[in-house]
Amino acid sequence: MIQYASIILIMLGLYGLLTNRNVIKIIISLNVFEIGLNLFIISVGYVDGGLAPILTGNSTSVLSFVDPLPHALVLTSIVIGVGTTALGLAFAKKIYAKYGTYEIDEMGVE
Amino acid sequence: MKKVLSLLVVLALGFGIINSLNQNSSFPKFGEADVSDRVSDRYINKNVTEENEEVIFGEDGYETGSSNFVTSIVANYRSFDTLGEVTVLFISAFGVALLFSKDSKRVSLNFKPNFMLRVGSRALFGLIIMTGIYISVHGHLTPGGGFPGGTMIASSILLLYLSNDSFRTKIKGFKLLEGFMGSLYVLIGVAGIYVTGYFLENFLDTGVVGDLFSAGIIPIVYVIIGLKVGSEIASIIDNFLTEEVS
Amino acid sequence: MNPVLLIAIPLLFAFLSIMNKKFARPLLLVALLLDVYLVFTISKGLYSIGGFSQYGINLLVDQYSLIGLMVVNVVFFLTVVTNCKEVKRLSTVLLVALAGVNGLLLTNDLFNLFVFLEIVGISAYLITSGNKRPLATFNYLVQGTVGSGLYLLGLILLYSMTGTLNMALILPTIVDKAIPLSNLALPFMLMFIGLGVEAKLLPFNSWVKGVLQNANALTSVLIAGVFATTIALTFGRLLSTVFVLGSISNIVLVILAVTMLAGEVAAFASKRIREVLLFSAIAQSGLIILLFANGLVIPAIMLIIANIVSKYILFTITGKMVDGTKTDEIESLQGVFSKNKLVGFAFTVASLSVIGLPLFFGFIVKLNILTSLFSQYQLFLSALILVVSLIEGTYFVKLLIKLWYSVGEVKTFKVDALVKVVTLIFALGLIVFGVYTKPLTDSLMTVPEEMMEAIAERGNF
Amino acid sequence: MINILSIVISVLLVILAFLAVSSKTLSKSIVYLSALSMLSVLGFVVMKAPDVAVTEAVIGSGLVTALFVFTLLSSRKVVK
Amino acid sequence: MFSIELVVLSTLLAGVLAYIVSIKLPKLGSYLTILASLAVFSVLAYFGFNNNLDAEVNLIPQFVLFKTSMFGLYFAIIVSFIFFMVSFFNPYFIKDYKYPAAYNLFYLMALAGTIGVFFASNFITLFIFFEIVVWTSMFLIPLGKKRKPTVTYFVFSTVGSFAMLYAVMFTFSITGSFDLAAISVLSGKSALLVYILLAVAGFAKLGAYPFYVWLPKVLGKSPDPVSAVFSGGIEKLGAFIAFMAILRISPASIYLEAVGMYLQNYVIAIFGAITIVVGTLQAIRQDDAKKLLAYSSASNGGYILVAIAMSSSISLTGAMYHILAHALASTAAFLAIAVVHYRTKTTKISELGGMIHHMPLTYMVYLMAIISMAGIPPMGGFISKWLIFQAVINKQMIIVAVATFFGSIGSFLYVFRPLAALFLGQKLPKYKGVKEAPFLMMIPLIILTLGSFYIGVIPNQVIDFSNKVIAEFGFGPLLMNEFGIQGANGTLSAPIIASVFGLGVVVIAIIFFILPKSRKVGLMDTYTSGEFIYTEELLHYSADFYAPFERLYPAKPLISKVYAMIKEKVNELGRFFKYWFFTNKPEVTVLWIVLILTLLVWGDIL
Repeated sequence: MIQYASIILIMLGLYGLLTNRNVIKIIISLNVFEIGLNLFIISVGYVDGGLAPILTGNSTSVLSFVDPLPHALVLTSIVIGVGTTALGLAFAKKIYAKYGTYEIDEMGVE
Repeated sequence: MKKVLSLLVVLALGFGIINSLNQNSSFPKFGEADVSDRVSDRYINKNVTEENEEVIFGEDGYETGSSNFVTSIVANYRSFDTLGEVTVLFISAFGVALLFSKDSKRVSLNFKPNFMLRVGSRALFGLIIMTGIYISVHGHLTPGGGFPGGTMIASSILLLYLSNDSFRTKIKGFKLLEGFMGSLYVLIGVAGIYVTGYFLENFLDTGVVGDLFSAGIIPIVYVIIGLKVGSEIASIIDNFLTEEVS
Repeated sequence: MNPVLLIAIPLLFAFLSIMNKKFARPLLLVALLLDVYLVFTISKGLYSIGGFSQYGINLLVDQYSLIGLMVVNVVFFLTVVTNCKEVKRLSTVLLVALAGVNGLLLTNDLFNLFVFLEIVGISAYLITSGNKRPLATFNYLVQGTVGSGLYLLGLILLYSMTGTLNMALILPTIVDKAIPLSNLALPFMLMFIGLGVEAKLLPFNSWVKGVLQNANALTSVLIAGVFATTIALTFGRLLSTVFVLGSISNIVLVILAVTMLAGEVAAFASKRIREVLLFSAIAQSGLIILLFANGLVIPAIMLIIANIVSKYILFTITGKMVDGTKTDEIESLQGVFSKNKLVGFAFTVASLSVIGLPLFFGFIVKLNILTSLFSQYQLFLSALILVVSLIEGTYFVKLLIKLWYSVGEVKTFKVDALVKVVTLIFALGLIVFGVYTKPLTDSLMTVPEEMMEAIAERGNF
Repeated sequence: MINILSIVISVLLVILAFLAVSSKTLSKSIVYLSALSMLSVLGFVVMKAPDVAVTEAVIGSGLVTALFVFTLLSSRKVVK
Repeated sequence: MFSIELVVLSTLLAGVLAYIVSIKLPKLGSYLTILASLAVFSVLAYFGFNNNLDAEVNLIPQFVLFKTSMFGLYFAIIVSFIFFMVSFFNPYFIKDYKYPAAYNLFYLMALAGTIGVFFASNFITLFIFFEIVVWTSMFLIPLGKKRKPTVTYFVFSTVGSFAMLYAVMFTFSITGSFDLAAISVLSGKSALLVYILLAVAGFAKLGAYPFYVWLPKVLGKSPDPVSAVFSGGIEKLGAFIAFMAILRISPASIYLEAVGMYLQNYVIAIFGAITIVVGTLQAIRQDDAKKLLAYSSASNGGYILVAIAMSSSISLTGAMYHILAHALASTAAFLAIAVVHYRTKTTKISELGGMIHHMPLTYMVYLMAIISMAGIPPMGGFISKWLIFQAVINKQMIIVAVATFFGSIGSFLYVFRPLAALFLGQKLPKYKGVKEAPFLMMIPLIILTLGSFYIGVIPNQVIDFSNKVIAEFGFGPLLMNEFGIQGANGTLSAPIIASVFGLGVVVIAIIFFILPKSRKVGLMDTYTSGEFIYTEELLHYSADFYAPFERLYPAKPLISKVYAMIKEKVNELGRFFKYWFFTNKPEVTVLWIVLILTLLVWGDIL
């Protein structure tokens, strides 16, 4: 179920990119896109009844863990997402400084 | 109208993807992933070169002594990715600094820090920074690790920031820390080449699974990552709290 | 030498460079020199990171990546050297970009490739931010992020089906598990689109114009030359060793063909020199990917080499020209070369090579492309390529004639001696390779075999 | 139990995402995004990914929201 | 023995040398071009006639291969001779060029390229040199009055060369060989395709319909020596290709009983006929002498095509002969105009007059040249046209016959016009000080005229040679005795005709000189409408000779509208793409991504 929701999230992110003409909203849409993506990646590694991938004293069977690799990938992806978001916001501020607005339509043609 | 149309198209695509994934015989259904068929199986068993063997908590002699599999992947098996990821954050932070020109001043907040805020934030600062460091150091044992730890460190600095107007100058010092930690990470990797022949090889003793002092270079790497991420995020925040003098 | 140093040294220097701004530029130059030196000393083979053989991340050095590394590092070095003034505060970014570029060329792991893609992407955003058009760069950032997101999505689908991220293992696993091609259409399409955004393929490249039409010499050479080459080579490796296009090959071919046509036609309709060049670059990258998609590795690499050299010349000179004359309207640049004959000569040679006229390297490349296409009996594609290169030739000739012959007042611009020398050497190189190509073709002969070897050995050591 | 939880989370995720993307005011959007991010942390926990959950909670939800807010703050200043 | 490779390479080297020399001393460099082209011509002629050319390739790497053939040699000698002749003009024009060094370089490179084309043994070699000629000669054009013709030339040449490239590659993909002989192996549809493509290549280069629009633009606007080289030399590459295409490929198709030839050949002949008619009609209307000659070049290209298409011994001999005769005559005509241009700085018919008083020799040269072009004995053009007419009548191709006769008569009309307007008629006061051509320019003028005259009187040697050439294509020799050529409907005895003609000339001269002469009167020494004339206005009407024609059809060829339209369409398409794709809006990219993915995932259902 969460897997489906994550795909819909990705699509909503794309929808936001399609319809929004506001710089900040575009970055928000990108973030929605990324959250959906991250959820999807995790869902790919999920095993019903699996354990979180941390070895503790009372864990026994090997196969009962969920796939840890997607987790590692998502960690990377989250951090990269923050990087691009920060950069995007920085550009947004730059744009604001130059045009005095976040609305792309109000900026006129370059 | 445009919005409805694009929503329809996008949803059509979404359901199309769901549909095609459902029909896709090779794609495992949600919750039915077969880990034994994947490369992660090797990571879980901490054995990529030899036959699969079950890993038992509290024993030693494994490739990576980290009891958190994710950490062992992040900081050992796929440490190169993490180096890249740190670089991404690094370059973003640098870029943010680059974009905001030098002659900028701090955003003046709408309130003066009062006594409570100053004292409270200092008290909290200690707590949060401790938590951050703890999380970084225990990355190989518990969930978390360098990234959240580093961010916590950064947020503790943010607190100081709120409470103390003159704090900004000190943040410049984080540049040094950031650069130093980054270099250290690379140097550890390069040291791997000369110790065992592989870049970023875990050349220290991996110890007993579950111990704090185990897992070779993983905790070291995670602490480095924590500090580096912390200083990077601090510098991002610093830059975001400034505005250009126009 | 271990090729990982190609990535580690620039990274190390990048981290060091932020400690003291004064050392940033010297560090950049030293790192570039070291990398250029290293490129010529590393030996072929599969290098593991961390020593986890096929389960960890590997770097692959074969003839393909070696050629790519040589070309890219040398051009990167020359670009920085000839545009030393523009580097300014970008030194750290360029160091990271260098690491990213080398990483993209070396890595043999799909996710690692994504990470390097992001590194290169973010450096590219920052490099283009110098042109004071934040909106254009912002658009680039948004599209780049969506593109790499889609790549990641495709990658994870692929991982969930094959259970591996090692590029050398994907194809064998697909064969072993007998995964039907129709199941692979979605992930490969997603990855194709993701990379297509960066590789400037047509429906996904609305960033290119905004970013490049106001770029200076440094930016345009890096984006259109170095990065484009790197992405093309990466794309090429994926297309030839990982992707099984199968059922999506039609869509892909249409995309590529339209890219080529649209690029040339748009260049034909452009009135500004930088626009002309950037649209031409789009068309060229479409052609390169088209060749890879058809499995023509050798002509594609030749085209890439011809392309980066001529793009270097064209964009550098154009950048200097626009800097000096403060305009990029072709009409107002008429006759500029009559005062700068050497530079004009290099520019002419480069454009003649791009058109594909004999005595220049571009001709050999074109001949090779057509011979290979015809040996596959691709009648339609080759006709398209000819039509497209006719259009290309037309606007390049028009441009050349205008730049050489003036009507009325002639603007002047100054060019450093270094730029003159480098562009001239490159131009002579195009002529020399155009007449005597044997060493190059010989060294390319083994490329496809070696690419396949890595797969046959399944990334084992 | 888990199933019901995951269904609730999914529905909420979709609703919040739609709100975040299509809400008219920026500050509301940011709040929705923050909430979405927190909810996705729940999703990560449900899918047995504690590491990711912690990271997303701190970085995705906390830091990113802070950055958005800072951006808005600084732009208000200029408008004044 | 002398190797072809050496000729080509040393010509290239001479080009580079001339370039280096002319950076400082442009004039010396242009003398070098004379020497170099002389050397090329004499080597080719001497060793070629003695069958002593060596085709071995040692220095040029890779796929370049040469071979000797009579066919190639014939062309090579003619073209190198034209280059040699024209090079005498270079020293006088060099100072007008913006980039004199580049001119000298490209002049010799173009020469080297043409030699390479004619001796090529495989198609790759052919194509390489063909393209070298294209781009080197392309850069000669903008040195003249205008820049735009360069692009026109490039487009049409490249259409031709790409058509050829496609044909070559297609042949390769079927036969696996680049050898020139490989096209003969083809059959069926593929043969037809290659045939058409090669014909297009030949047409484009020769300037035949519908590709002839580049000729007036290029020949009209380039520097005068370049126009001459194009008309006499480079254009002939097209004939070379057309020869190969039409004679070597035999696509099976409908055999037309009525005219005794295959359909595709008939179509080529029809196109040739159209070229003749259109070229002639346009030439009549031109005001610029160079443009006029350019259209005449086009229509002469049509004759060559018609002759090749009929592919019989007599027609092929006619084609070969016409190539030579036209090269000599049109070069001479262009050079004569060049002299006028050099002295008066204009080539507009309406601005000139009375040049015969200033430059009688140039006048004679031009007169002889147009006599040859119009096909009047005793010049070379007469024999070639006679041969072609013979062949046309023999094949009973009514339409083509009408066209060729029309062209012949038309050429009387148009070549006479510059003669009357430029050289004859009223002396214009503004050209009072104009002198005869300088000595160095006279040399090629005289040699060309004598040559044209010689082949018109004694055709035997040329026909001997061309018999050898057509033997290579598997056609029997044209029968010939000491006095005449054996045609289908009669025998042509050129010396007799020439002597009759000469007799006539002598008689007229005697009459002219012995009978009482008319009195020369000054320009003002007359009156009109009962008024004396006080201003020196232009009183002759040669400029508007054919005013009636001008009302019949436009001076610009209709087909050029089509080309303009194509260009506009490409531009529109470019703007369309720029508007819809290169918008700098991220949502466009996202939209396309979404659409493509939707197409993919729902593709099976839709």
